[in-house]
Amino acid sequence: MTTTAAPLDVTALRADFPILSRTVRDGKRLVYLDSGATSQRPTQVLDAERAFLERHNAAVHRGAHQLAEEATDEYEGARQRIADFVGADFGELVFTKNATEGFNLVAYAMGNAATSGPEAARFVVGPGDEIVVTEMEHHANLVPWQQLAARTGATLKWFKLTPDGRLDLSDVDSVITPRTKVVAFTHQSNVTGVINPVDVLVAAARKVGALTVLDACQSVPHSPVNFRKLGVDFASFSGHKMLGPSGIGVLYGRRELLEALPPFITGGSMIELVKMEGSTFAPPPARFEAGSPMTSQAVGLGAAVDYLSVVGIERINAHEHDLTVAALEGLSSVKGVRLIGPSDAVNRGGAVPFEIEGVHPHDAGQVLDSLGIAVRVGHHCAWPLHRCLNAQSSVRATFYLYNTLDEVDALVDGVREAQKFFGVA
Amino acid sequence: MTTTAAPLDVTALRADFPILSRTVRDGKRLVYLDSGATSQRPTQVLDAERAFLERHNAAVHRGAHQLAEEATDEYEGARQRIADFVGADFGELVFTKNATEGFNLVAYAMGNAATSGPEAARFVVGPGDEIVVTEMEHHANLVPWQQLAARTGATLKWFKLTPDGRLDLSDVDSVITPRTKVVAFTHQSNVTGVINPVDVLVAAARKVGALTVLDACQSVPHSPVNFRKLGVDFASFSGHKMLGPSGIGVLYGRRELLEALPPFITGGSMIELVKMEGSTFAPPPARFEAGSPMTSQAVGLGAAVDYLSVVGIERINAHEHDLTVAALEGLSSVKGVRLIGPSDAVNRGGAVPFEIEGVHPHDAGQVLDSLGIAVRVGHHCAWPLHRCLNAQSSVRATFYLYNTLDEVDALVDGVREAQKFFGVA
Amino acid sequence: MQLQQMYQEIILDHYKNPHGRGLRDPFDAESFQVNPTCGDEVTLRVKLDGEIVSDVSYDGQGCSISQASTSVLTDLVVGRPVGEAFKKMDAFVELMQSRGQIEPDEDVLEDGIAFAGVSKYPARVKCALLGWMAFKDAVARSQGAA
Amino acid sequence: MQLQQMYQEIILDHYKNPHGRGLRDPFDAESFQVNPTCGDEVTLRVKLDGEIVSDVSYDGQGCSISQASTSVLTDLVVGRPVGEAFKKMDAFVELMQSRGQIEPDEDVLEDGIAFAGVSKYPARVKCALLGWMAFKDAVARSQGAA
Ligand SMILES: Cc1ncc(COP(=O)(O)O)c(C=O)c1O
Ligand SMILES: Cc1ncc(COP(=O)(O)O)c(C=O)c1O
Repeated sequence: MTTTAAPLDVTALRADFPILSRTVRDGKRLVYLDSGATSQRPTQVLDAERAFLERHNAAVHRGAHQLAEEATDEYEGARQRIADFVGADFGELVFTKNATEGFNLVAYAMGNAATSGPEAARFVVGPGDEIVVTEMEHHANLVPWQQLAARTGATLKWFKLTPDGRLDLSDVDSVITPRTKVVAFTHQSNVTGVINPVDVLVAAARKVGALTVLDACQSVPHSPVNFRKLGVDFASFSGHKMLGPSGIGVLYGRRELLEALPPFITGGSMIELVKMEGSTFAPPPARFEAGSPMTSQAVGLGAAVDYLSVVGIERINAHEHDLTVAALEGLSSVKGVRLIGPSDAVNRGGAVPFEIEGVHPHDAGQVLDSLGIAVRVGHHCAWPLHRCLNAQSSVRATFYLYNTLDEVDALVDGVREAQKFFGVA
Repeated sequence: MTTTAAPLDVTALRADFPILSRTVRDGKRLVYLDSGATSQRPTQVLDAERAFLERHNAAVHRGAHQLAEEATDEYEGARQRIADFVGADFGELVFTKNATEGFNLVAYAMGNAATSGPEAARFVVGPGDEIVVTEMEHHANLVPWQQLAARTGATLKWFKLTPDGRLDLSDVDSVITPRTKVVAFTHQSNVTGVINPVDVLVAAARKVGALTVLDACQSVPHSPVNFRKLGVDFASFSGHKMLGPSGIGVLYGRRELLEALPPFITGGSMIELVKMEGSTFAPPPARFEAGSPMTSQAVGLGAAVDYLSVVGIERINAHEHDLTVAALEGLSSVKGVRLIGPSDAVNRGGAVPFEIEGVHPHDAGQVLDSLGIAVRVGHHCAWPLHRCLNAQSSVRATFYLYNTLDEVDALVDGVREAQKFFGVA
Repeated sequence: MQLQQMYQEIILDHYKNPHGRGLRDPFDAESFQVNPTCGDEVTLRVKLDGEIVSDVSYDGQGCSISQASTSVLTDLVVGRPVGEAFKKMDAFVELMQSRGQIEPDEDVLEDGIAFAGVSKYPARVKCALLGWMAFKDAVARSQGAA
Repeated sequence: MQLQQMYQEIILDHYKNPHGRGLRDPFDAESFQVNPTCGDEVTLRVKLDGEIVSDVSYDGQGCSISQASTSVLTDLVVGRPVGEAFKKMDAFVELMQSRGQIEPDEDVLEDGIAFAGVSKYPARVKCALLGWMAFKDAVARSQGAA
């Protein structure tokens, strides 16, 4: 990873992303401010996946022929590079289809603990036990826990938000208690960009022997993240948000935990012995990768991690910070715009949600779209957060390495345009 | 779908598959006889996915901007074409990461029925209920049912095999009884190519009100399949076995059943309303597609289905039949070769498993590999089947549209070579 | 700018001055509908007088398209027999799913024809149909209850 | 043909005439190991005499590589102290994971050096290690039981 402070050469970078040179809506240049939903892919990633498919494609871990060997090497080589990128060991990374599957994997495996062997006893949850989440969560790290609670009789509890959208940690010990079995929380909010104090929550969870599950979907793509240093037990993120392919996510689990965790999805490649009467299971990570895996997608994600490393994740982070500061400044200078969440860029990633008085977010998004500006409107899979912050929905701009200050200006101009169109300015 | 009886122009077809022109092991031409594990991809599929990523990539169903609209159209357009290909309605197809997830989806959703609303009551299984599978199943359609039984207290029962590897249906009514809740079985064995009489099993299941779950992994890629006509309740297959991308599978479910089935993986995009206290869920197929989906992979699978349709699935089937007949003939002419499963090509797809006396399958595979011939060795994720047929493991050749009679000859010659190398001929 | 094509004057007028807005008593049935992607919601009440839709009242939060289409809805269905109201609904749904390929019939849809441009934006079709789904559901409930 | 590189004469000899094959009594511990991909399996027994591995006996089904490497194993460990046997195991494991990049030490591995070529075929490494994993496990069990 490069740690040089030199700013990004965004113009050069943009040339790597074919889609950024297309136009939309009758020739408008595309201003893509929706990377928080999904990022675009550089040619390097597309080429890596294609080269794999044209040269090495085969079933991994299953064949004794040369293609199968090569495919396995590429697949596991990608796992190693991705593990290095997030401060994990090779065997601690499980490939999933998306981050959502990762959260479900942990939640369902915990549910399965009740009918598994004694080594799984630490994962059992039931009546009297508590599962802790936050009001800031993406539905992906909320609904699976609601469902686990509903299935097992455990109780769901949550941290509330302060009025500016940060976690209210004023009374940690009343939320995380000796009854707590899991604390699931996001590293960085996909709506407000708020970065949570992982250390505080990990310490509180450890004190009571609860597991921690980190939603790293918005942190890993945008900042240097080291799971081992963070000390979390599990973490989940998605390839498509970090220049990689869709259809692949990553679950991190501390080795010792993955080794004791019962399986979730079962089938081929995750077994040790199969008889009609019953089966035994392979060690991790194989135990959690049933069926034919996302082979070329892993290779693509490996290439994405290489790309991010060459560009330098700190530099990307610094660049996004500049864009965020500019966006906050630009938008707050527009009368009638209400920023949702913190109004500053302290402990905050590159996501800026807002409302325009008198213009519904969907309508604002439509005006921006007509100008070529792609933002997201709605509740961004974080409905409770919106309720807390008194917004039915919001317009959200998110930034990545390929965005420019010009594009931030275009956004701010677009907002004024929307106000004009709807006669509120 | 073309129904012309004209044979395939395999030479022309092969030019569409870049990997087939590569060499392996010091310049040997690649003879790829492992399509049963995973197929290769034609340029048309690779191009479709790449074009999508370079032009239309965005989060589907979530954005109001032009890219998001286009991406959604491409994604849902692919669903429609795939649905047409297998005789299903648009809303009856759920995208999964692979076929394995599809079986798990049904099994887990049935497990969730106990804690869901009254409309899910028909899916509840518990002590006294029976789940029926077969000894022929791939682990993907076996282990999830073992696990469901273990979690719920239901009993697992199974159809046995005849000595030549067909389902022993001599006493259907003692296996499928009024206690049966599900009958899960494969359309076509991935080991022996045996095609099962779906009608017999569907009729028996219907008689007792049991659900049917079809493993269509090996039938959909190789023969015309119409789920509606087959009358099964659920069916699952994988993209990577039918010229499509890895990382995508398809679960078919009859509309009425999908509408009543509780969710499996939960998170974003599958919800209706989310509050901290609880959530409600979207109608199918969205209910079963939590998180960011396999967008470009769906597009790729759509292109694969187009490719298969243009070539003509009946013609592909006929071509594979010819290869199978030739392989059975060729291999049985070699002294010391034991064919596993049926020795004829009646009701059988293009999979030919065998053993060589005195040469372990792994060693045989290695000799074939050194000649450029890629086969699979082992139990092919069907361990119980191998036990039934008195084989610890086997060598398996599988065929697809791009294979030739020359390649079958190469296989037979390779087998003789292996015998020579190990001094058993 | 393409935008005017979508946001016809008629739509903006209904949005700014919605007809029949506000929840009223008496009513036979009420339906709550939500658009899960954007969180827009509508609560809509129906009062039937035999076969005649005698009142539709509603409240909710939503974009110009969803608000305006619900306003147009009240114009189209109030005072009409349920059967006729449903025919209008079918025509409106068909128009919205047409991707701009249908020439709407002003005799049937009146101000509803202004939504032809919206049908070119698939992400907004759900907005335009939100109130109608609530209407359909409320009528079904009131008839089920009857 | 590359094949000879992998299937050295020594390997084929051990395959055809395995040393120490067959399960014998007495023994301190037994381990059953299976290769989940191909179904190969080995049952291996260990008898310890204080620190000395006094007997290793085994049975199983497997390919030439797994059978030969288990045969070589008995030559390498029987009569030796556990510590030395484990050093040999470590050297063998290292060799197998080397992808042909290590020059094996004949003083340590004796006939085991013939497996250098196998290490270039990652799919076969598990075969070569099957018996060794059983040995490691059986020793651990016998010591755990002691
Ligand atoms: C008959 C059969 N069922 C199920 C599967 C599992 O498919 P996948 O690994 O793509 O989930 C396969 C292939 O591996 C198969 O051949
Ligand atoms: C914070 C956060 N968590 C979870 C998710 C879910 O990720 P995916 O949809 O890739 O499973 C997302 C993105 O949608 C996200 O931004």
